[in-house]
Amino acid sequence: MISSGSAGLLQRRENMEASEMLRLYREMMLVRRLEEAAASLYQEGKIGGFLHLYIGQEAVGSGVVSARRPEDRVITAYRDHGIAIAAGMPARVVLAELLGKATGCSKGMGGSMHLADVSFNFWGGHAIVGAHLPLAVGMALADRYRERQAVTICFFGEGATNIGYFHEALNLAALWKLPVLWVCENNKYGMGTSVERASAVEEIRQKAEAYGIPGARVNGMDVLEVRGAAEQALEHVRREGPFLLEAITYRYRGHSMGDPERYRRSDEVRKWQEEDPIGILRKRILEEKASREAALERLETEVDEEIGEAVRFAEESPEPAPEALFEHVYAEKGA
Amino acid sequence: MISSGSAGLLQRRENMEASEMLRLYREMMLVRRLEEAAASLYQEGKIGGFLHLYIGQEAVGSGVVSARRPEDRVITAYRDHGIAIAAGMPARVVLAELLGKATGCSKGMGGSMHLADVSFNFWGGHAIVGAHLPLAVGMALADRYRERQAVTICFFGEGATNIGYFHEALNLAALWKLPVLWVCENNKYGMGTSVERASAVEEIRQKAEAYGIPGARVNGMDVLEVRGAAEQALEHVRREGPFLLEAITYRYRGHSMGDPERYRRSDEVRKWQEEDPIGILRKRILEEKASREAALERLETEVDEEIGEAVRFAEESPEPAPEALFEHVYAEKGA
Amino acid sequence: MAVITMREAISQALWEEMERDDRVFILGEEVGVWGGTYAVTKGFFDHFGPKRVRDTPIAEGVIVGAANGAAMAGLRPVAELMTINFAFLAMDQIVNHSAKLHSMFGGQFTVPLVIRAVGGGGRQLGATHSQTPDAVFAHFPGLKVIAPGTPQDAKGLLKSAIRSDDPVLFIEHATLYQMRGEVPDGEITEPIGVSKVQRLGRDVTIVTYSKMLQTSLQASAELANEGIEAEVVDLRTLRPLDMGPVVESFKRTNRAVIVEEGWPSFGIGAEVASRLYEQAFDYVDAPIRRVAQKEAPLPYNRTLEQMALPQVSDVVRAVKEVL
Amino acid sequence: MAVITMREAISQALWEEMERDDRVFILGEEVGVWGGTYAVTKGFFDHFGPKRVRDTPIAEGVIVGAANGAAMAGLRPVAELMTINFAFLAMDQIVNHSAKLHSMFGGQFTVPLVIRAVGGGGRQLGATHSQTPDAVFAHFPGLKVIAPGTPQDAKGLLKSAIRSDDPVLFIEHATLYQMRGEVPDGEITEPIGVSKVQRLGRDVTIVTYSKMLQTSLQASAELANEGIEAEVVDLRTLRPLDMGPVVESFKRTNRAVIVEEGWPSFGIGAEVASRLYEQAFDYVDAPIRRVAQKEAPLPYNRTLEQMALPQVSDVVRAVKEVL
Ligand SMILES: Cc1ncc(C[n+]2csc(CCOP(=O)(O)OP(=O)(O)O)c2C)c(N)n1
Ligand SMILES: Cc1ncc(C[n+]2csc(CCOP(=O)(O)OP(=O)(O)O)c2C)c(N)n1
Ligand SMILES: [Mg+2]
Ligand SMILES: [Mg+2]
Repeated sequence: MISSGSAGLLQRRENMEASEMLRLYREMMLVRRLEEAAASLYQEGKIGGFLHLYIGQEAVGSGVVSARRPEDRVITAYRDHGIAIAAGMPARVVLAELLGKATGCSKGMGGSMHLADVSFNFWGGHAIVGAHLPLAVGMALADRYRERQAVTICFFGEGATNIGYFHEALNLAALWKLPVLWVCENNKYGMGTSVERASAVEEIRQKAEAYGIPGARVNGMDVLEVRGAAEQALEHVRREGPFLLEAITYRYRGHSMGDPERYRRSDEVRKWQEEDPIGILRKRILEEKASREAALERLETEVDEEIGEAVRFAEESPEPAPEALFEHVYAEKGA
Repeated sequence: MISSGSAGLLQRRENMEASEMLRLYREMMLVRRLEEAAASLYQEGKIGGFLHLYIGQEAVGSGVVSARRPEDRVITAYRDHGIAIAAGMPARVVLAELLGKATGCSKGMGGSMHLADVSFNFWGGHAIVGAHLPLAVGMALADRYRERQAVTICFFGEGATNIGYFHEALNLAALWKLPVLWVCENNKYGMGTSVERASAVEEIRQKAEAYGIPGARVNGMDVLEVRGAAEQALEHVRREGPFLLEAITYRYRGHSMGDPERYRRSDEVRKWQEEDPIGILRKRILEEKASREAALERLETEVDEEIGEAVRFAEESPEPAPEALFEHVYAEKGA
Repeated sequence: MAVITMREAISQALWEEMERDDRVFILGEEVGVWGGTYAVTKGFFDHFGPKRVRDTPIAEGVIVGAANGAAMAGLRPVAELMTINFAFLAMDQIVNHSAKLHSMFGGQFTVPLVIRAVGGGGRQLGATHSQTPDAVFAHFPGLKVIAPGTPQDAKGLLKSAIRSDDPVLFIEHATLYQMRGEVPDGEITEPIGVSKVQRLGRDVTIVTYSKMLQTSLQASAELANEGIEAEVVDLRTLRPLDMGPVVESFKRTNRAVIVEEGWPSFGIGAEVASRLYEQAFDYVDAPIRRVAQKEAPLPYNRTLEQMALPQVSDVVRAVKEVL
Repeated sequence: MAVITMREAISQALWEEMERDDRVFILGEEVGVWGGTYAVTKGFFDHFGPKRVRDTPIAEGVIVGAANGAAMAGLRPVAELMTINFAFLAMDQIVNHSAKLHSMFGGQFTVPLVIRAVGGGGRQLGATHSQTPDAVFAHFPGLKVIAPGTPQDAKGLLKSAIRSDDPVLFIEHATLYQMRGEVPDGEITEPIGVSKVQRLGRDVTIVTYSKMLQTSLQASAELANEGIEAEVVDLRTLRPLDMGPVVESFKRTNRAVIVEEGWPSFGIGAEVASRLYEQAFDYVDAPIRRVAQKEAPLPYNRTLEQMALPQVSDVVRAVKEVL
């Protein structure tokens, strides 16, 4: 099993087929463009509420989720667009949800923070920090209860590791040896509070030791490293129980739209932009000759077209009917 | 400072004056007899609600609290009689509170689970598991805010270390380097659930590492060992910040009155009774010739008389007046 | 028809539903080896085993949270909260998750869990362990809240709650477990969201539920000796609230007293009274009275505690005031 | 008399009280470096420093819990909860501790803390971030609950709250921060637990508070065009609830509409209506109406969200119904 040491102990994944590298590239590019489109739709006032962009963190979601089996569940917090796409959701239903349309994955009831599509085994999109960690424990318990071999992959930010839920959920998962892969997206900040101003220990992995849960840190900007670590971590979870994977990453945009960003200097952001997960993968693909410049550009135009079509779909989709307000308050009618 | 190792690293305290040993012996004996008296008052129906006895754990409360300075605050959970006595509260006001009398420390409003006497810097007595840990953080913060040198000593059971409050409180105390001495009374069970059935790790000390808080384990049945460890731990807290002291102890009685005790075998209890903290100290006193058999017996009769008087006082004390119901709902009148 | 205690009724409902549907399992503090703090699940651990009767750490947030997750994944968890006072440690899971997950995601999945919580005062457990905050939970759409007052309703409603596809908070009263009552043999269920007349009378309508049903019935017996016949309507479910039988009765008696154990402000009585005035304004002959707990944290001292809790005599007095 | 925004008013109150009393300090998420999620504490960190303006981890339980402890120890913490929806994660500290510690220990110490929480819907934040559960907190004796609707009240009441020896939950409405209003220059305080007539009128009494005060005043203006003069009474404090001005007004108008943003069941309107009937039964000429949020978790979709929230037109309609 993976010793609970640092990234070094996880072998970087070297042997990936070209096709899979290209699929990941396309997916991450799709997420990037989706987020950019969302940002402008927000500026146009077509998206309301909070909008948390995944730009900069694409390698974590794509790297981890691409390692799962279809029966493995995925759940995350409100920064969920990239995970939704990685889980297989079409950009159009994501954008339709962002616009609050009836064609959105949550029928316009949930919005940006509450994407989910059970048919892709993606369980949301949850807006209360840390509150979905217990949900993940329950889902893993259900799978174990039914002797299903599925793993529940639960993403959360480093800021969420200071709330009581983290403690209660990791303790119970470890105590009951439940198949949960805990994935901490350590992007250094919880809103404007840097990890060292919120957490007594800066290595989130270290917190897992309090539950005897092994963990590892990986470079969350390198999708292949994340993918390799996730494959090994998932194996561990299937064999022995919970594992905590800490991915060091960075969000290039504000916490949500309208963040004054007083808490960080722009050159810090610039430094991290040199580590752009999409740039890194592009370079690797060309180095390893997995594809050629021209082919990648074709792929990029394809992505642009897909997003353009998705935006059109979302904009042209109908609003939910007024009755929708009461339609799902209860599952049982007459309640 | 105390390395976060196990008990071994804490020097057993050898050089205690005879008088202090005797004082501790008398105090622990007083707690024992107080609890026995409470048990029979409960049987007689004179005490209502929940009654959690401290019998078997006397060395922890007396060992730790005897090491504090007057300005150091003490706070604990509902199993609070022994801590209240160690904090200096007279047996009579404790028993009066148990009987719900106006002369009780909380005027009969709080009962067994809510003993407190601010004049002894004892802040309760709290019935929601884990909820007083954040209170301790706040008190330590207040002392630090006012540049007082005081430490807040917070007792809690091992069962309380699985609730979110433990995580949030220890993280914040460590992050802000607050003067809190965390004392875990590990008596192996939270109600009927043994530590290994509730906690992913059996050494509570280990949980402190997730916050970079040093800790130590001590034999909670040996008051001198506890006292020595507490002195060193308090020094550490004054100098550097929070410390977690885990005292391995055992409760001889049920969780509270009327516990069927299906969860443990009686020979387990008997085994621990051979480790009786009062017996151990008595033996030591006689070995070290700190006192003679006869003197100890005189002291024991004294204690019996004190408890007898305290019971009389409590029984003869008046009930609170009906107006007391509304007297302290708000501190500001007319509210 | 057997006469059994409330404890037995609740225990039977759990047992039968677990036998009937293997998706049903129990989790909570001391539900297993201990047999339940109030002995409701005594014998369950030995019969159903550790897989279906799960002792948890003291961690209400993850108890309800894991139950929510397991329900989303298709199981039917019955989470036990040792007392409803500890539900405040799981409040976010109950009101922000159990009550909202189904609608917030457009009905993609259901959250069929039952949260059993023991409530009520009168046992000198002090201010933090004696509350009756039922109205607080009933305030949230998406949740169903049940609080039975008889063994038959406890059994029938708990079975319905476990079979319901919606999240249900099932509130049991700590001082009713020993209460005996007739329960039909074999399979019984009671409908959620249906109030029930528990005593017929022509002079006044007493609206109540849970422990206060018993208090109200005793008061009615005393009043009967003086020739006053009270009709007692038991709400049984607080959300959805069924005013039908209440209004129907009130239209005959034109007078009502609402009896609840909790605090009056923003409580059950306020809602029932408001709806009565809204739905039967022309039938009101006298101001509707509320009997409730005194507005103070409940003290430990027995005399003060009893003084603060609604007594039979308070109900009798209130009824005479509306006549 | 200066015209300032609600945000400025609240900010001034905090600033002045911190200057006045060095026991007062602020703790919460993003209150410092960020300057407050709603920019209420902008500039505080630079002026008062990290000792008195404390950014915390995301951990509501210990935010309120530490504030309780610091208050017990003699400080006057102002804990900020980014939204009242997160208060459910601190519910046990608020209702089992803030509200009870003083009385449960026989009055040995006080718990003078203020919990500032931002509430309300209307910004498409979805079901878990848009609630108005004010009644839930007002249900608990021991706690004081304030929810101002004008800059002057916000400033005066927050200053009184900070000076109060009792625990206070101070609820701000997310959509009111930009609202402007006249505030007397210099030192002002407003009394806690005193309702206030915000508009005079002879035809009907509208009882409301917080954001709905503005909605009700707009409705009153529309009604005035049709010759209907509504008197608007602002509760300002939900516990203790001051019915004086409400009853006084109602005895003149004999008609009332209660307007609240939250859900009606077990809400503010139910309590106010019940007390009106209890205290002014002989003055009731028409059923008292409640205007409130639709009984459903608030959806993200803008149209549905606005449909669910009480609008000016709903108030106008309700008033016409009671006339
Ligand atoms: C219980 C709770 N408290 C506060 C918030 C407000 N909030 C939303 S996101 C966030 C920061 C979370 O940071 P992190 O967990 O690191 O995730 P990231 O945003 O960096 O992805 C906060 C404080 C919330 N949604 N829930
Ligand atoms: C939040 C909460 N959950 C449950 C309880 C019920 N309860 C009271 S004591 C206790 C066991 C606590 O065990 P531990 O912390 O080890 O303390 P000990 O009783 O052994 O001294 C439980 C579950 C409670 N009081 N508060
Ligand atoms: Mg982060
Ligand atoms: Mg214990």
